[in-house]
Amino acid sequence: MAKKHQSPVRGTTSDGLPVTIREVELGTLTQLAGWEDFDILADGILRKQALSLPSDCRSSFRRGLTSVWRIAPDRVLVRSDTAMNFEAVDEIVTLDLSHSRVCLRLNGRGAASLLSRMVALDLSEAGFPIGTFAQTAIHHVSVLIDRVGMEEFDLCIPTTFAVSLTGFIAEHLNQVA
Amino acid sequence: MSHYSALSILRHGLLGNKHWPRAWRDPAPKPSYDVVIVGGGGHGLATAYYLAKEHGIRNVAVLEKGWLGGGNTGRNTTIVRSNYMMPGNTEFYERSVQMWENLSQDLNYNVMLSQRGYYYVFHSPGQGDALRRRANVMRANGIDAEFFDRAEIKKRLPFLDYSASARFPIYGAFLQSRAGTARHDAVAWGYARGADKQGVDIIQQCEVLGYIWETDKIVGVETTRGPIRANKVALAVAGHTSHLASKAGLRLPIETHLLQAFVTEPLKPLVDHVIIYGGAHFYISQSDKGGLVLGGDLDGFNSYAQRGGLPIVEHTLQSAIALMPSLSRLRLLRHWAGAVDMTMDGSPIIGKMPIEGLWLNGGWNYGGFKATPASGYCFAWTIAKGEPHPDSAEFTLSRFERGYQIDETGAGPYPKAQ
Amino acid sequence: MTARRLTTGGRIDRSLSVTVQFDQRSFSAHLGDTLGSALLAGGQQIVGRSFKYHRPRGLVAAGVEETNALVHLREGDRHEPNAQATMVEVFDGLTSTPQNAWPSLQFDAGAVNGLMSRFFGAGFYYKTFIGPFGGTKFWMFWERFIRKAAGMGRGTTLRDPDHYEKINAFCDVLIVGAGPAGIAAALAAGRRGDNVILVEQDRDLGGSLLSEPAGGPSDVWLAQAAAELSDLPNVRVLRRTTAFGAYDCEVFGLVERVQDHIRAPEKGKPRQRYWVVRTKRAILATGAIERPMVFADNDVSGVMLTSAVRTYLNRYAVLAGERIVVATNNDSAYTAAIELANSGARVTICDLRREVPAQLGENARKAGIDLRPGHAVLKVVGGKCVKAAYVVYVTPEGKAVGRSLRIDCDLVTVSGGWTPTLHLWSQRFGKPQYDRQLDTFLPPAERGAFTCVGSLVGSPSLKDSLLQGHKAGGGIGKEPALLGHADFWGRNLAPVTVITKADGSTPGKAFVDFQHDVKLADIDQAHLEGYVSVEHLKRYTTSGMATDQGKTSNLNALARMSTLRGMDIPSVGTTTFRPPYTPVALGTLVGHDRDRHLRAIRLSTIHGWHEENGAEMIDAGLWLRPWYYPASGEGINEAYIREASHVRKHVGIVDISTLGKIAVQGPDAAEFLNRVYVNGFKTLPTGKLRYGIMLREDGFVFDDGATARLGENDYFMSTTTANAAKVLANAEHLLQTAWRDLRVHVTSVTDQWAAIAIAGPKSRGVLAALAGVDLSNEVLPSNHFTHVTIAEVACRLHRMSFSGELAYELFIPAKRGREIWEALIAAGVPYNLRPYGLEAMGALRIEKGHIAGSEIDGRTTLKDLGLEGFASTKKQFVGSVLRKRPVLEDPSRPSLVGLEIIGDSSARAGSLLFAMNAPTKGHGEGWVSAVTYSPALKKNIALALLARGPQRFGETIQVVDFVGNETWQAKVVSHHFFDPEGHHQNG
Amino acid sequence: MLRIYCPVCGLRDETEFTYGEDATVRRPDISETDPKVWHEYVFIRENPRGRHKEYWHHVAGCRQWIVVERDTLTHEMFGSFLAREVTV
Repeated sequence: MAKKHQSPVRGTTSDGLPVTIREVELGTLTQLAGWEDFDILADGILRKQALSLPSDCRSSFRRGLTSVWRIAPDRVLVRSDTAMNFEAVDEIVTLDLSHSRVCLRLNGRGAASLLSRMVALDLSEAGFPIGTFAQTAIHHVSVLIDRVGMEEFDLCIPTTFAVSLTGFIAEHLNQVA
Repeated sequence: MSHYSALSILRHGLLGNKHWPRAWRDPAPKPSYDVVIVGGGGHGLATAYYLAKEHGIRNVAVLEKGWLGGGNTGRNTTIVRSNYMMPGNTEFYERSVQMWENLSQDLNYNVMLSQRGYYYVFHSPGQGDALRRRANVMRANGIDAEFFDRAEIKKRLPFLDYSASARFPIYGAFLQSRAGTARHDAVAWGYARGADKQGVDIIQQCEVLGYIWETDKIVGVETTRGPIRANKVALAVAGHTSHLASKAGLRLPIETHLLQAFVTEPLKPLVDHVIIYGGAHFYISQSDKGGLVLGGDLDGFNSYAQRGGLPIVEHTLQSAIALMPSLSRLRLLRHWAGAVDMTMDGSPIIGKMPIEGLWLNGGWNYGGFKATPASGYCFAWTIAKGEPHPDSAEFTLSRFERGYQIDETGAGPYPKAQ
Repeated sequence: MTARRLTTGGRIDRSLSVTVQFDQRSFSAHLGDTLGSALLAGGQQIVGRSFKYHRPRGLVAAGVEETNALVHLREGDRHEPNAQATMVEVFDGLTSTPQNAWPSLQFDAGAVNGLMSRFFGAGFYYKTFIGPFGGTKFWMFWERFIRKAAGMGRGTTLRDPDHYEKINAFCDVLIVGAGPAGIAAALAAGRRGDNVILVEQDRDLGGSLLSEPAGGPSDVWLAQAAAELSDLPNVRVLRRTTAFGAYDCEVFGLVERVQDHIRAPEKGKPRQRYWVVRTKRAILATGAIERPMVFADNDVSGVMLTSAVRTYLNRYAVLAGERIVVATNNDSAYTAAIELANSGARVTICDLRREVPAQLGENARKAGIDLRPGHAVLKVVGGKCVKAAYVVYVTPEGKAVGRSLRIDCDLVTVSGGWTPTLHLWSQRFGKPQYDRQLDTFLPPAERGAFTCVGSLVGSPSLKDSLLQGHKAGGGIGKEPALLGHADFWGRNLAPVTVITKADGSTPGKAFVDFQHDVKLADIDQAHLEGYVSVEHLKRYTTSGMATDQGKTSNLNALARMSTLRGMDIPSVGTTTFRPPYTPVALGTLVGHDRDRHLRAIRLSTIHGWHEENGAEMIDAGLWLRPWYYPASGEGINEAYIREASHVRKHVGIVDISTLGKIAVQGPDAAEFLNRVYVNGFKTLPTGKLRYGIMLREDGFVFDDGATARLGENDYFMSTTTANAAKVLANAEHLLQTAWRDLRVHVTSVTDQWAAIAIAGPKSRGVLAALAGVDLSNEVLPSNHFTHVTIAEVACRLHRMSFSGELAYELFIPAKRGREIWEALIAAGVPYNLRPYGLEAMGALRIEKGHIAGSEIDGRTTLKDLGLEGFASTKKQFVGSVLRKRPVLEDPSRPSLVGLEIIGDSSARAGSLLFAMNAPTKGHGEGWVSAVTYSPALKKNIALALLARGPQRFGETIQVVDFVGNETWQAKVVSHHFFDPEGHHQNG
Repeated sequence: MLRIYCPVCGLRDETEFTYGEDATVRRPDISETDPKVWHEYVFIRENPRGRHKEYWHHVAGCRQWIVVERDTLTHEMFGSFLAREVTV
């Protein structure tokens, strides 16, 4: 496994706001993809897990430790703490991506401010309320950003970029030991 | 017109500089010419100059919609080199450098060619191998090229980043010492003066609006200053090639893209050479005025806007600091963009078009400036003799149908990647 | 010039004194001062030397338009050339030195150029140094001296110790300039609830109001406004911040000078911050800059802009002179003149206009000013500073009438009208409109998402500016009310700034562009020679190309040219403004994207092991990969030869996690694969994999890799490391545009799977032992895969060989990659298993004759690479038609062969090939793509592309590395050097 | 910098996208065998100065190819659609 920042990185942004960065367990990550009847079929599969298909590609559906992100019109990602056995259905393909992303959690009063140094998204309360997610780029690497709290963001980062990107994000903090 | 020399400077200086003759006339367009060249940039003016000088064709007009050299001639980063390895390119660009070397004397106008050398710094053994192949082709064609390892390049260019924190470590470098920079405006003005002296009419503020046809043959152009007839109409309109070709119903393997350039505040001599950073598309040199001239990648989408965006500004400056960390506190004075006609293989098109009466010189990608003398020379030859000059013979429009893509980068038919 | 600090007044903090250094002199200053005001207060006459003639120069301005006072600021690794003294806030311990002067500022040897100035006219270099003989030696000899003399400041070769950061911001309204109009706009927009960013380049809000006498009514308004703005949570005020560029889609670049006003940045603070602001609309309230007047010797120290002298007086409490001649052509100089008189100076106003507004005249006379209507300054007297001015009665065109009169003075202030700061507008929209009355270019009040207010659009009064701002901001709340002077800028202007003798000449050098030493005579000469378009004028004379980019010179140059051409200014044109508005440090725009963070680094999940076990790493695109694992004392050559031999003899493992991996899923996946690969994929059964080749649309080879069929509608494609992203994007493009009827999803799984190749005769043994399964040929033949469990991790094992040995590729859920690697290392001990790196992998593939990136260089075809046999003739695929173009079918094209180098040394990749007795010139008959020592063959071998290659087996050819000055002879052989029958890999 | 509207993700910076090509150029049917048709498709471009329909790939976002109409002279944007939903 790539070298992790074993202990969380703590620090402040240049405007003095505290942020903590820590890697948290991603759990399992499954992609469901389909074609013409994707909405109906995927929703059906998700409902059997007491989940549902979000109608748009910007709001995350959350239930307990499970999140559903519609990442494209015909694809969803399901993140959950335990493996889910999605029903096999014609015209829906599933793909395990649990190892392809690492989850980085940013929290603290400066979390949005820190992110705004790297992400070209309006992260204000109005522009990016809790329960919103976005697929965007940090340092030219694709990441999925989920706002889980006013001062808390989960970043799904490609596994092979995790070390470098964590370092890059931490570089933007005035770190405290 | 007077001959330029130290003596003439002295004489005119003593007379209070009140008697300098015009560098070129400002004639009204005649109703017809043997050849009308559309585009008063370096290539168009050079073509006119060589038509007159080499082929005795003097009844020529150069039509410029704005001011001479106002396109890419006056916007580029002024690099002159001949490090090309594809057959068809190698000989052509070397002809160009050889012409550059005597251009000031030929034109009696100092184009300030400074053969400061062109270093291409590479960052992996594989990149080194590819450059070595290029350098070997150059040498086998009588063009100077040298190769240095990291230790030697560190001696020669000690201010580059050799530290452990460099993201892409330097493995070595390639040098063409005869390469360098020239003064871009001087090229347009020198050719204009030279062409004018031989009777060529240089007509500014004259935009071509369309063509005069006789059945399916082009016999002149409609302009903002009236119709002008010509036996041959030759386009040399970098940045507008598709636009003017389309008025003749001709579609080309060209996309027009933005290329930005940058200059810092002037500094005392700091960078003596042209240096290319192999870690990204980036190059740097220092002008005689002292500004560091930086260039980078295309903005990456079709555009005629002649102004670039921040992503490439950031990208270019990142490369600058990666190559030379000490540039960090120096200041960017100005950044601007040119519209470059990118072809599907990165190489130009020179020749007679499938429409009778129409000739075209275009698709220079980002390499037009260095090509100016040879381009003018070969285009003039082609127009005068009706057949391509051997050194530009491969730059045909039909080569894509035949499968002869002159692809120096191997990027394929994707203009933004060339 | 005998400037002095007044005992009262100003907006400086007299309780905080600091010492600053310039030219080895100490100056005392107060917080609130700039280096410029400190130098002025300290009586420093000469602050810089000009670019070309090295003329001694003093301060001209008090802001960004300063063109003379450029200094070296700070020392050592924080050294910074070309700093504008007028923009540098003082701090204790500030050090600055003069630049472009040798041996000293007071006596500069370069000034000898000035004596020869008549010979250094416009276009000097174009006409000289051409040389008596061909070539460039003559010019380059002189060029060295020219470069040394030019260039202003000195750069450093030291690494910048400070850091910079970027911030992305979003707002409803971006307001540039916090003068009265900008503040009014911000108040109104803020009250409306808009998300507002207000940007001010100065330390303080106020703009022109900061040049009003301290304690006046505007201070009260300003204080109230500032308080209200800071109370509005939706308004962000950025001070010390310059909006340097306006880009497409309402994106602006700003630079905030966070810590430049102190000696060194505090820990954790960036020196400067780069803001990228995306706004819905923009209000530009950027004000205007005063225009100088042009007359003989107008560059002597002590000729200053009137507005600057007023700023120095009221903001910094520095009276710039005792005996002052104010030269003007409009109303705006009067308030300054009166304030100067009231501060104790003896003032003469030379107003070019014969009719002066009565009230202004009366006010001036009341203040004891000697008002001379119809007069102008013809010439200034003085060497290093102004001693007197010759004033003269002039025609309305600015030509002297009668005899001039000498007035002794120590300061001449000029006021030639105003030039709106329309840079941002022009960057975005191009050419502005000319306003005849104000004799200047103005942007329209509205265009697209831009609103321009205040002096920028020539607002006639302070009251109007405030109202324009208020309205632009949304008109919410009380209208701002503040009365200004009756002589607000630009009023009653006589559009003449050039003062000459009756014959049109000047009795001395009259400068248009101070920094670049462009004189009226240069413009006249450019005109004479036909460089009359505004861009030619600029480029031929270099007017407007100095560090101030023509902020004070452009219009005067233009005015002169328009006079010479007998045309009006708009017909002559205006130059285009380009970003940045003021120069920006490169480091600022780079932020943290530097050094090892220049680009993200991509690491295999096994990377930690490689590092801990001494691997030398190598860059491969963004990836870092193990290059070789040196044993002690080994160099790369010993290491790779040892590693490669070891694989052939025993077993080795190599980390191939970087391979591109793509899940191809859906009912039409087979059809899709069949279209993108040249070979057939429809018949591939589940459980098998197949090597495939892709072409580009133009028929050249694009990529290769193996694809496994995991299930009915489920495929696993691998690509080369280099092309992974391109292959995926291309697949998505085809599926989403041209082949929308195909039900296929492609998803990158490169990061999902770590991958390890296990190669060598003992590979089967290691794996069978570790996975506890039978891997015999019968159970797992070549090009098949199976699922195995290792250390409780479900992995997939492909039987596939790149090395030509019996070999497997193990795909492991990425986060378990290192664990499995270590399990292999442990299980491999009895088998003498060793890791190997990229270099050995390269040696093995060359021995086997497998192609890689050096052969797939974007210019090679299937035939060139000996892969024609793969192309299906039964179907169409991407590139299938264009690959048949005549040149690509030419039988004489270079194609892939092997070379056995004769002798002991290795050839070099990139060498060229020539027939034995052929002259070694031209493009040769081919080239060497890859070389290695072959441990298996005990020979130096190479892969090469050689014209008609396969017909020439057995021929000896020359291999020439011109730049390495070496030639080899080599025998042409098949590129399948090692085990061409495949006994090893199929065994 | 361009700001491009992605129908899936919203208005984003140009840097999240990669540029494709002229979206009015239609890929010939896979069964097409006339080299002239393929030559047109691969090499020949209208390259207009003015309105241009073009492909962009939201590569750092939803990975959808979209068709954007944009003025190549002014960079003004006129709307965007998912490529798969567009009949060009």
